[in-house]
Amino acid sequence: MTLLRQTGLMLWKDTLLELRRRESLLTMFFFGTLLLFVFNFAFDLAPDKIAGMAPGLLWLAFLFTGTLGLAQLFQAERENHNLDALLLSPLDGGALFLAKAAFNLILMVLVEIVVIPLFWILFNLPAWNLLPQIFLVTLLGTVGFCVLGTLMSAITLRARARELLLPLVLFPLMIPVILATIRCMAEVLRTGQFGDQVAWLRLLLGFDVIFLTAGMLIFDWVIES
Amino acid sequence: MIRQSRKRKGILGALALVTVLFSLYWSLVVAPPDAYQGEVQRIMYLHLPSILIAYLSYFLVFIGSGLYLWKREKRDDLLAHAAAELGVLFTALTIIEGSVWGRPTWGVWWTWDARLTLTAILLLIYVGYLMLRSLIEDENRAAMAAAVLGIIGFLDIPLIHMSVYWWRTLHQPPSILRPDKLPWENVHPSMLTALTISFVAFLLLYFYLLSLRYRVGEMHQEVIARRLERGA
Amino acid sequence: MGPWGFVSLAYGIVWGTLVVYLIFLKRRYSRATVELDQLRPMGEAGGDEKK
Amino acid sequence: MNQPGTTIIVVELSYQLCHSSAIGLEALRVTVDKLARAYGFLWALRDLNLDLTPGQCVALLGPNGAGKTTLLKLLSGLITPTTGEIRFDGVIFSRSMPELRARVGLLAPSDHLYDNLTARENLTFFSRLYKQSVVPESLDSALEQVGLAERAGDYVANLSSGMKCRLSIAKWMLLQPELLLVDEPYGVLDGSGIRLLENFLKHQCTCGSIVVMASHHVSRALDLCNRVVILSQGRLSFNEAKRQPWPAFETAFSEFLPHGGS
Repeated sequence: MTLLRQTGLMLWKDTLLELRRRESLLTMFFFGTLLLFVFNFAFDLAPDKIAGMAPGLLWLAFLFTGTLGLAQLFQAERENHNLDALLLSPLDGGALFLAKAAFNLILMVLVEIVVIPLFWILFNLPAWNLLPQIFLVTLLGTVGFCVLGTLMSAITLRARARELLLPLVLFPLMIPVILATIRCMAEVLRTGQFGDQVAWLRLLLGFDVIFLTAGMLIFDWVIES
Repeated sequence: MIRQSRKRKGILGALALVTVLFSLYWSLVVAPPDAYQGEVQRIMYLHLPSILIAYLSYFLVFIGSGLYLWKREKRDDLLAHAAAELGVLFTALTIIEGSVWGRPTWGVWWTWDARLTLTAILLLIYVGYLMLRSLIEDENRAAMAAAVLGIIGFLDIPLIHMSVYWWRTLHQPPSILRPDKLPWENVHPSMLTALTISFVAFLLLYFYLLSLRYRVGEMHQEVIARRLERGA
Repeated sequence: MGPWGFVSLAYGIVWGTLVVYLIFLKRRYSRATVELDQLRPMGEAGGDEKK
Repeated sequence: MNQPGTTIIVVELSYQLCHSSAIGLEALRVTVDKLARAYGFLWALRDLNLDLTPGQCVALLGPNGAGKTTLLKLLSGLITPTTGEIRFDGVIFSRSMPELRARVGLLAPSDHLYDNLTARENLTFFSRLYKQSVVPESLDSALEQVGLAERAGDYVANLSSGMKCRLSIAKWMLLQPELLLVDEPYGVLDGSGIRLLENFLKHQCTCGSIVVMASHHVSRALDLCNRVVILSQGRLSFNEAKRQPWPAFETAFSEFLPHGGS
C-alpha cells in the first residue's frame, strides 16, 4: 500500500531530523515537568483534594506540551520551500497527514510515559495500580489532540503569529476531548474502573475516527499552495 | 444587473425594518407576561431567534466552505466570510441576552449552564475563524484555510453539544433552557405569535445584513483587482 | 433593577449593537462604492473578465 | 510560419528512449490549451497554448513578472490553473493524479533539500519517495557525477549554494523526470557546474524528456535550447523552434529588452 509506505518514509525522515535537531522531544519533556512544579506552587494541593484535580492538571500539562510539538511539526518543511518539494512529489496528502500526526503522537506519548508516573510521585497519589487505565484514556485523548492538532498546525502554517493562532483555533475544538478525558480519569481515580463513564470513551473514540477521516480527505487542500 | 439587486436589497431592508418594529410592538406590548417568570420572559423573544440565526450562519459557513473547496468559486468564499462575521455577531448577542436573562432568574450574570457554555464555545471557534482569515495575507490561502476550518468547526459542533450536555447533566439537573422544550410553562397563544413574528423579523434582518456584507466583500475584491491591474 | 429594567437592558443592547453594526456596514458599503467609482472610469476600457 | 524560399536549417529533434523509467512508457507529451491563472482578480497568465513534444528543450524567456514562474508552477502541479488545463498524453493533470506527478520535476537551484539531513540521506529520501526501490550504488554514482562524492556525509546546511544546486542536479539525475522544469539555475553555479548542468539537460532531451528552462541568461539559454518561448504580461508572444538565421526571434525578443540584452 503506497499510503503506508509513504507514511513510513515520512516518519523515518521526521525521526531522523528530530534525532539531529533534538528540538522537540527534550523541550516538550522539560516543559511538561516544569508545568508540574508550577501547578504545585499555583494550587495549595491538600492531599485529599489532589485526586480530584489530578486529571485536570495532567491534561493541562499535555495540552500545552502538545501545542509546543505542533508548532514545530512543519518546521523542516518551512525551510528551503520543502513543502513545495513534497507537493511536487507523488506523496499523497493523507500520508503526510498520517505521518505528521503519528510523529507528534509518538513525541507526546514519550513525554506522557514519563510525566504521569512523575506526577504520581510528586503528588504522592496512592492508586498506582490504576495507571494502565489512566494511560489508555490519555492515549485516546492524545490521538484526538494530534489528529486535530496536525490539521490546525497545517492550516495556520502560513499565517502570521501562527504560534499564537494555533492554540486559539485548536483549543475550542478540543473541548469534547478535554471533557471526556478528564471525566474518565476522575471516574477511574474515584472508583477504580470506568463504570457509567464508558459513554465518554465512545465519544473519544468517535472524535478520533471522525477527524482522522476528515483529515485524510481534506489534507490535500490544506497544504496546497 | 447591479441596479436591480440594489433595489431588491432596498425592499428587503424596508421589509425587515417593518417586521422588526412590529415584533418589538408585539413582544413588548401585546404578549402577556409569563405567569412564572414575569416580564423578564420577554427576553426569550430575542434569545431563541438569535440562537437559531447563529446556527443558521454556521451552517451557511459550512456550505460556503464546502462549495469553495469543491469548485473554487470566489463567491462561495465571500458567502462563508459574510456568514461567519454575522454568526459571531449574533452569537455574542445571544450570550449577552442569556446573561441578562440569567441575572433576575438565577441571580448571577453567568452560570455554566449547558446552553450558555455551548454558545460561548461557538463564539470562540468562529472568532478563531475570523482571526485565522485576517492573519493570512495571501487571499487564496486565507480562503482555503478558512474553508477547511469552516468544515472542521461545523463537524465538531455535534460532539461539543453531546459533551457539554453530558458534562452539565453530571452536575446540575437539566437546566431550564433545554433545546427541545420551550423555556416557559403556560404557552399563551399570543406568546407564540410574538415568538414567530420576532423570528421572522430576525430572519429578514439577517438576510438583509448578509446580502449587504456579501456585497461589501465583493466590492472589496473588485477594488483590490482594479488597483492591482492598474498597478501591474 | 426591576424586571422591565432587565428587559429594556437586553432589548437595548441587542438592537443597539445591531443598529451600530448596520451603520458601520453602510459606511463600509458607501466607502467601497466611492472607491470603486474612482477606479472604475479608469478601468472602464479594459473589459475585465472577472472570475 | 516559415517564409517560403529562404534556406532554413531547423535543428532536428532526434531522440531515443534511454532512461530507465521511460521503458515501456511512450514518451510523455504535454499539451497546454487556453491555460490561465489569476491571483485574486489579476491575470498572471492568459490563454496560453503550448505543445511540448518529447526531446524538446525549451528556453522560457521574458521580463520580470511576465508569468514565467507561474507557468513553471502550473506545469509542475504546485498551483492549479484558474481556467484551461494541462494534459499529459491527453490525460488532464490534476492533484488527484499522484502517478503523473512522479514524471514531473522542478529543479530549484538551492531549494527542496532538507538542511539537517546529509546529502546522501536527501537523495535516499527523495528517490524512495518517487520510486519503490533504491539502488545504493546509483546514489553514489550520481554524487560522483556531480562531484559531491566526498561530501556525501555532510549536512546540506553546511554545503554552499553551488553545491546544493549540484545535489539537486544529482537528485533529478536519479529521478529521471520526463518533464524537467528548471527555474533560473545559472545564478549559483560555477563554470564546471554550468557545464555539468547543460550536459545533464542535453542528455535528458536526447533521451526523450522535455526540459523547460526559465532564465535571464539569454545567450546561454539560446545555445542550449532547441525551442524558444517568450512570455510578456502573461501572454505568449513567441514560440518557435530554433533555426539559423532567426529574424523572427530578434524582432520578438527586442520588443521588451533594451537592445543587446544580457
